[in-house]
Amino acid sequence: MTGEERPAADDIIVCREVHKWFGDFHVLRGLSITVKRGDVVVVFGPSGSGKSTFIRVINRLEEHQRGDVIVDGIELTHDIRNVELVRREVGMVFQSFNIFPHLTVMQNITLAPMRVLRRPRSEAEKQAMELLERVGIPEQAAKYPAELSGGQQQRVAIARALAMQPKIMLFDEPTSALDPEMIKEVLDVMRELAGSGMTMIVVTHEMGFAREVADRMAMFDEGTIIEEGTTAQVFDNPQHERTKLFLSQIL
Amino acid sequence: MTGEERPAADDIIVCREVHKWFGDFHVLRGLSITVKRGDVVVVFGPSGSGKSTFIRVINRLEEHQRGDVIVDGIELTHDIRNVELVRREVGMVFQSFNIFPHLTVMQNITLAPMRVLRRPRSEAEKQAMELLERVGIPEQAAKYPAELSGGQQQRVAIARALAMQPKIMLFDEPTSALDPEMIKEVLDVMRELAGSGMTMIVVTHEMGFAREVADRMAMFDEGTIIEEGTTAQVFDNPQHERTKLFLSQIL
Amino acid sequence: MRILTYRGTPLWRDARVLRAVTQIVFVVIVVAIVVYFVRNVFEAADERGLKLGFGFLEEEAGFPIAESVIGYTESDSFRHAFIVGVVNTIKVALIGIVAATVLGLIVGVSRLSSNWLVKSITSVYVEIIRNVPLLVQLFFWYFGIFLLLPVVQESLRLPGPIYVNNRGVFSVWANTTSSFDSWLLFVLGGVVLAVAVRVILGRIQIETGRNTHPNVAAALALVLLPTLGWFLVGESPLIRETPVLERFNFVGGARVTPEFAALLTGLVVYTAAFIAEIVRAGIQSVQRGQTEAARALGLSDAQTLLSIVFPQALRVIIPPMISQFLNLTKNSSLAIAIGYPDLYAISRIMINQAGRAVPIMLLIMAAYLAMSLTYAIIGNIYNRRVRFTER
Amino acid sequence: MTTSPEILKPPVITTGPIGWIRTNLFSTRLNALLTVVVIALLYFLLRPSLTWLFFDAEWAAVTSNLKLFAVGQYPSDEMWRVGVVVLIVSLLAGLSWRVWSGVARTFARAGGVIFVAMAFVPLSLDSLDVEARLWILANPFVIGLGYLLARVINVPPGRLIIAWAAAFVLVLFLLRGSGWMPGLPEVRTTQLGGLMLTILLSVVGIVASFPLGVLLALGRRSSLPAVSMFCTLFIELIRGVPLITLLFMTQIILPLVLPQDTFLDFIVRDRVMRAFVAITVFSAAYMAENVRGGLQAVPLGQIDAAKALGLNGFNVTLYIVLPQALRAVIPAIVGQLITLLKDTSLVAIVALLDIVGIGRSIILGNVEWRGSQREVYLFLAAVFWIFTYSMSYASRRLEEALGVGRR
Amino acid sequence: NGGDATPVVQTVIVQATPEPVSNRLDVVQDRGRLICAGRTDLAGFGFLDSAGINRGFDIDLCRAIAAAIFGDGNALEVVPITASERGPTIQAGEVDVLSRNVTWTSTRDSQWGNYTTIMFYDGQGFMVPKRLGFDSALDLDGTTVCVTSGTTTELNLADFFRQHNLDLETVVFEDTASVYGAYEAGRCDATTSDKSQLAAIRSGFSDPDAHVILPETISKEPLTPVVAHGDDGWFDLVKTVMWVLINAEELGVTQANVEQQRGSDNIVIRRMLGVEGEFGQSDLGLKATFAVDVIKAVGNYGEIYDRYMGPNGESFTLPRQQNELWTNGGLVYAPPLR
Ligand SMILES: Nc1ncnc2c1ncn2[C@@H]1O[C@H](COP(=O)(O)OP(=O)(O)OP(=O)(O)O)[C@@H](O)[C@H]1O
Ligand SMILES: Nc1ncnc2c1ncn2[C@@H]1O[C@H](COP(=O)(O)OP(=O)(O)OP(=O)(O)O)[C@@H](O)[C@H]1O
Ligand SMILES: [Mg+2]
Ligand SMILES: [Mg+2]
Repeated sequence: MTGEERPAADDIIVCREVHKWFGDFHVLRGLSITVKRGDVVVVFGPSGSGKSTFIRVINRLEEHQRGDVIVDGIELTHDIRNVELVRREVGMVFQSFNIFPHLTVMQNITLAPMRVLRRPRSEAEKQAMELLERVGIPEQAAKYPAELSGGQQQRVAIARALAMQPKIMLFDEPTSALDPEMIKEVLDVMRELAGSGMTMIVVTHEMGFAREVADRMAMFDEGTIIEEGTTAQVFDNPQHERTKLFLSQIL
Repeated sequence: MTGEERPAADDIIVCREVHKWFGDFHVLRGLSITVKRGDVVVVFGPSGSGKSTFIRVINRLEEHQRGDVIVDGIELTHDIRNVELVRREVGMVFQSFNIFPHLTVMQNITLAPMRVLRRPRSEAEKQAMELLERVGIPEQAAKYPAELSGGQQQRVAIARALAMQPKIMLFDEPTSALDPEMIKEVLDVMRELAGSGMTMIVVTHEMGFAREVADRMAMFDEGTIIEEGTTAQVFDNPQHERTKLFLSQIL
Repeated sequence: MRILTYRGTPLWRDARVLRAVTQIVFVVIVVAIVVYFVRNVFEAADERGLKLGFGFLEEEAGFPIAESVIGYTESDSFRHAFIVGVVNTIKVALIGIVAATVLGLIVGVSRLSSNWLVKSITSVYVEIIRNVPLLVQLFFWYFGIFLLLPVVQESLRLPGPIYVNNRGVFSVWANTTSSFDSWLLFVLGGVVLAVAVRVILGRIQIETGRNTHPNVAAALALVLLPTLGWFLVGESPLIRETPVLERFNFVGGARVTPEFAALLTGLVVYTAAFIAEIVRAGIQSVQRGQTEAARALGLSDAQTLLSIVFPQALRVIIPPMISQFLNLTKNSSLAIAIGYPDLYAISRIMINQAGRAVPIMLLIMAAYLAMSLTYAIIGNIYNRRVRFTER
Repeated sequence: MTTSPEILKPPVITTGPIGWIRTNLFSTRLNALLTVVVIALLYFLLRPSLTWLFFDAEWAAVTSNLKLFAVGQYPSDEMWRVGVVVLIVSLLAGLSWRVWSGVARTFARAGGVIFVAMAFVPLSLDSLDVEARLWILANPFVIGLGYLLARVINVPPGRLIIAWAAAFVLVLFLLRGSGWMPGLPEVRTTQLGGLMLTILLSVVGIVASFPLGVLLALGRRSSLPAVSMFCTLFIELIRGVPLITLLFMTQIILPLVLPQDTFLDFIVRDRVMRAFVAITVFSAAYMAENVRGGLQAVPLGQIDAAKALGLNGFNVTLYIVLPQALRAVIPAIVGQLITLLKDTSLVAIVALLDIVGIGRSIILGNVEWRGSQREVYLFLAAVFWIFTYSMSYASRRLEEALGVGRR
Repeated sequence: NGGDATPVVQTVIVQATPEPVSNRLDVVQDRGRLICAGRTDLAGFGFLDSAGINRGFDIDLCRAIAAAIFGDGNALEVVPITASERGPTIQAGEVDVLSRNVTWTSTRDSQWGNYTTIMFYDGQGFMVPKRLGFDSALDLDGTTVCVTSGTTTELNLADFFRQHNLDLETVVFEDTASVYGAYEAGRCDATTSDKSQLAAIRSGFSDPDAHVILPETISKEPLTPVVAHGDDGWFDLVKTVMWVLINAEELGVTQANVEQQRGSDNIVIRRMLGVEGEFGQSDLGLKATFAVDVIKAVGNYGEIYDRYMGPNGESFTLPRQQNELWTNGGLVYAPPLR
């Protein structure tokens, strides 16, 4: 990385001029952002602006084609070992839960620690129970996902991601498939997580949550971040017309 | 029916000690009710209390196993002719519309008059148009159900039932699958129908409608009617704790 | 006011009576037709001097059978000949099912490959094979491929040695000696030990997280014990038997006839195309999000496929797969076109030589129905298990 | 940054031929390896196959017997009837193109192209004489005529379905003729052969098995245990045995089971009809299962609603259940037709002269063609492939069309 | 009620019980054509030409019968059947004549139907590639032999090897062509069949001289048209037509000269052609001159033979040997027509 400034020690995610195309379609158009260790960044913006794609680039569910993505000092390239390393450090929670329906809640959570980290079962299960308590559903451990409500499933998904003890958690609209009561359950868990000092990138339009929890916010539009700043700045003093307009629409 | 009092001339539906089991499960547990000609009876109660089953027993979509059900002087027994007679006198509207998707609106309405009553097509279609006007969608006659909104479909269902010129109309939660605007459309049609003197049994939790239109109300719980009386009585002076509780919850 | 009551219901309007009467009439008609048919058969048989009994099964068959798993000579009974056919059918069906499943899995997964070439070739394979009658394919395999292999004297020699010619594939094989039985004990011991080691070490690995190398240990057990036994039992328990070209043919060793090979190839290639489609649909039925979630958790591609995708796909795949197994078994009756002595082919010879068309037809039907029933039972057991484990 | 960010072209490496090759052939190390292996394999398999196909194969066994493959022993004097039958189908195809477009258009156009190609195929006139070529060449024009006709006069889809049904009956009548019609002498079933027999057996088999299958499916779902048990037993019995044993059964046992010298003799004494019985019964069992799937897809509420209107059981089934069930089942029935078309080849094993039987007879009965096994079987495979692949294409399109369709 | 249905069923059964076909000639005449079971896949005996016409030695025998009855050899429907169906087909009376190279054996005679007249004397032999250097069937110990299933051939083969204590491996096919296909490809060291077929097949090989037919004849295979049991008149008719074919050759009456021969002064010829005298035509229900029609339609026995298997035969060439007329030292012999 000659000629470019090295990321500071507490910059846990650095994206520089990231471009991505789907075929001919230019999704990410020179996107740059730096996330500090322990920060909670809320990402928002109109549909199709590339928020999900951005998040998926960070743990390389998608490849970017130009620019640099450096996660905890590991640059994402075609080196498959780097991809493996990054995926262990980054947990991800999806809009549609993606809980494994053929495994019990307990098996959902212990699968990766046992297979990837080679944790002994007893240890993995102990940790899983702690996590289930943390997300508030210890009594559901033996059930299958189909027996859980949406909110419970999403909490399992969070526990599952946390079981890998990631340094960073990515959330892609974690509550948009949920009913109002359930949204609260899930946001509570995320609030607690943010409080514990986890670095988080959250795509969400729950602005109440953002105002309360986020350190910084980033407004996406047409494949770039058109506005980025502290929560207060963005809410109270947005620089761009687009941001103002968008915020006025969703608040 | 020696030893039992005969129903009065204007009792159009008489149920006496009706029992029904689904396998081992006792759904209707000695239910008795009498409906007078021209009355609008609103039936309500918690889910699973047997409201739908009761309504379906009245036109023998379900068989009861003990007790008497007499509809317009016809006792429902294993006599298939009686079943036929009763079904001609009773129209039914379902929660899920159950419009025939492979037939146009017009064909939906004329099918039964032509096949069961052997009306000539021209006559059946003339009557159908009148009914469509009555329910407010004459312009939809040639369309297929999939092209209609839920409220329009439910109105077609009402017109379809009316085309058989029934003496009694049964409604099983006719509005619970509809969006708010559409609920109004359908309730308006039902209101008009009640005004015209039709005998109606309506399972609904639209209490505004009930208060305005119903003559009597019946509260179901665990397979029997625990409270029955005039609308005013039930609303303003319910006798049972269950009724009070239930009403307070849904109002 | 008039009341139509219960007691007045005449029988012909009572729903219960009507149901009963309808069924009785139905049964009577069915039985009458069957009785009529059977009587016709007896009459016709009488008139034409056909015999309908099964007694002939004990008579000497007299005709040769080209290959048999269980041993057969012309002087054996018709009954034995029939059993030879059944066993031959089961043999080709079982091997065919295993091979077709493996091939079908590979092709099905390949159809979803990100490699365009692999994807297109497997698609072409599936689209061609599924759309051409199996009978035509069998003729092609047998007459167009297997019989056009070199003649015996010019056999292809593969390492082993394995000889390939149009009389089949001849391979080295091992013959047992008197000490074989004792050695077999060692082998069994090795298998038991290996399984035990694999299970125990596997469990330890899961419980403690330490890599205990369960597969390596099991493999060692599997190899060591029989090897030990080999030297302990004294005389070598197996001696190598190499096929040698005698005057007309290879003698000794193991052999696969071209008829069997062609039938098997035809059935496997044909059925695998259908299985591939089932596998593909099954895998596609697993939502993309599942794979992504697994990836995001850091599971490798193989782990994702094995512990996330396959278990979910299997629920969709198994039931239609079982019906493909049944199809394969039934299709093996086309063996008759290319000279493999399966159940149906032998039955037809029996009809000719014994002249008992009716009883033999009944035997054929019974045999196939028994096999279908077996598949149905397996399918039901699987369905029940899935239902229990799902929720 | 007030303006939208620039939209850039993707890097060359990811688009164009290079990008295509990279992403589709060499995206990972495994894929690269696979690509190389597959190319090598293709080279070693395809090269000898293609060499044989284009330089060594002797197609005379096929080209000299085209008439046999097409119609078997159909009398030469009566060949005009086959021509007329094909023309009728072409005309209806043209009409359907205009009325239904979609799948029908694809087929009508493809048909036209194939006919033109056949008419001008560079074979000696001995194999395909001028008269036959003219008959074939008439078809594309008739297809066009049908299309134009439907533009001029309005043909409602319902009528067109009736026309197809009527044509079906007419075609059977034309092909068979009858003893008493001057100009249309009877053609015996044993003279129907080749591709024509293959198609007849499967199409007539599907049509005949349809009502039987519907009855069996309804019976299986009947609330009367005796009826449902019998139907289930029958269906599973038939599905449990190979078609070939059924074919053999009907050839040998049917004449024993049925009475002799009655009106049933047209079955008892006719080998083709007996095979046809086997195919129909076999197909009906599978049809029943398909229809049952459709019946299960009809929501119970539909039946409740119909009963509540006072329709009796028969009318509920006829007007409410069956129309909905059958519509859902159309693609499955096309699928079954495809299977049946392939399965009819088994009649060759009971010595019927369908296209496979003809192929066998040509190879076996004539010393000069015995060396042409491969060519003949490849030809048969190609013929079947064209028919079944195009039908499965149609079935997929139909499925899409019905999936979004509302009726 | 189920009980009282039984009598109804019984009356139905009684009424529907078929009357036996008492007079097949009437049936055939009513129908307007003869139905004959044959085959389409055996060179020389029954095959399809490229116009789709079924032809061959066996088929011409049927044609002769059709000509005798209708004066038209084309009033004939040939139904191809498989070997396994021969018995049931003729037993059921489904066809009028079975002429699909059937070997006459005593069991079949008692079970299948009435065997008319031996029209082709055959015997089972072996064919082997010359390069294997066999001289005798007894050398075949340990060989693989290809054979057709469900035939007497298959049984004879087994008997022969057992009797001589020879080791045998068989490959069995449903149809003869597969047998020879497999043999030619080298799947088997030898093939066995009726010698006529072996010769036929040999002549079709690209190099006929590379194969030899071994001298042993291990069975008698008299090939004979069959009719169903139970109709003597029909049985006689078919036999008589066959005799006409043989006698015609003996008397030198051919397709070409049959019209002239009506004016012959040989009383035997005149009688046969119905010019004078009677040899049972009217008893059989045939025209006095049916023999003329027969010979016009197919020629005499020798002509039929030569058409398919003679020196320039359509299918192959097979010396007549035992199928020569008795007058030439062969076995073909028919009762006199008088
Ligand atoms: N795999 C893909 N192939 C092609 N285009 C894609 C793919 N995934 C996403 N896109 C397109 O890229 C654009 C950005 O998608 P993305 O999902 O990142 O948007 P988003 O901001 O998350 O929107 P939303 O709020 O709707 O989730 C969209 O136009 C989408 O259609
Ligand atoms: N066909 C059936 N077989 C078995 N149980 C049934 C059947 N139909 C209904 N039930 C059971 O009978 C009970 C009463 O059902 P019913 O539909 O009459 O209740 P309901 O009062 O209409 O409730 P809801 O308000 O939910 O519609 C329920 O517990 C239901 O599960
Ligand atoms: Mg998104
Ligand atoms: Mg309800």
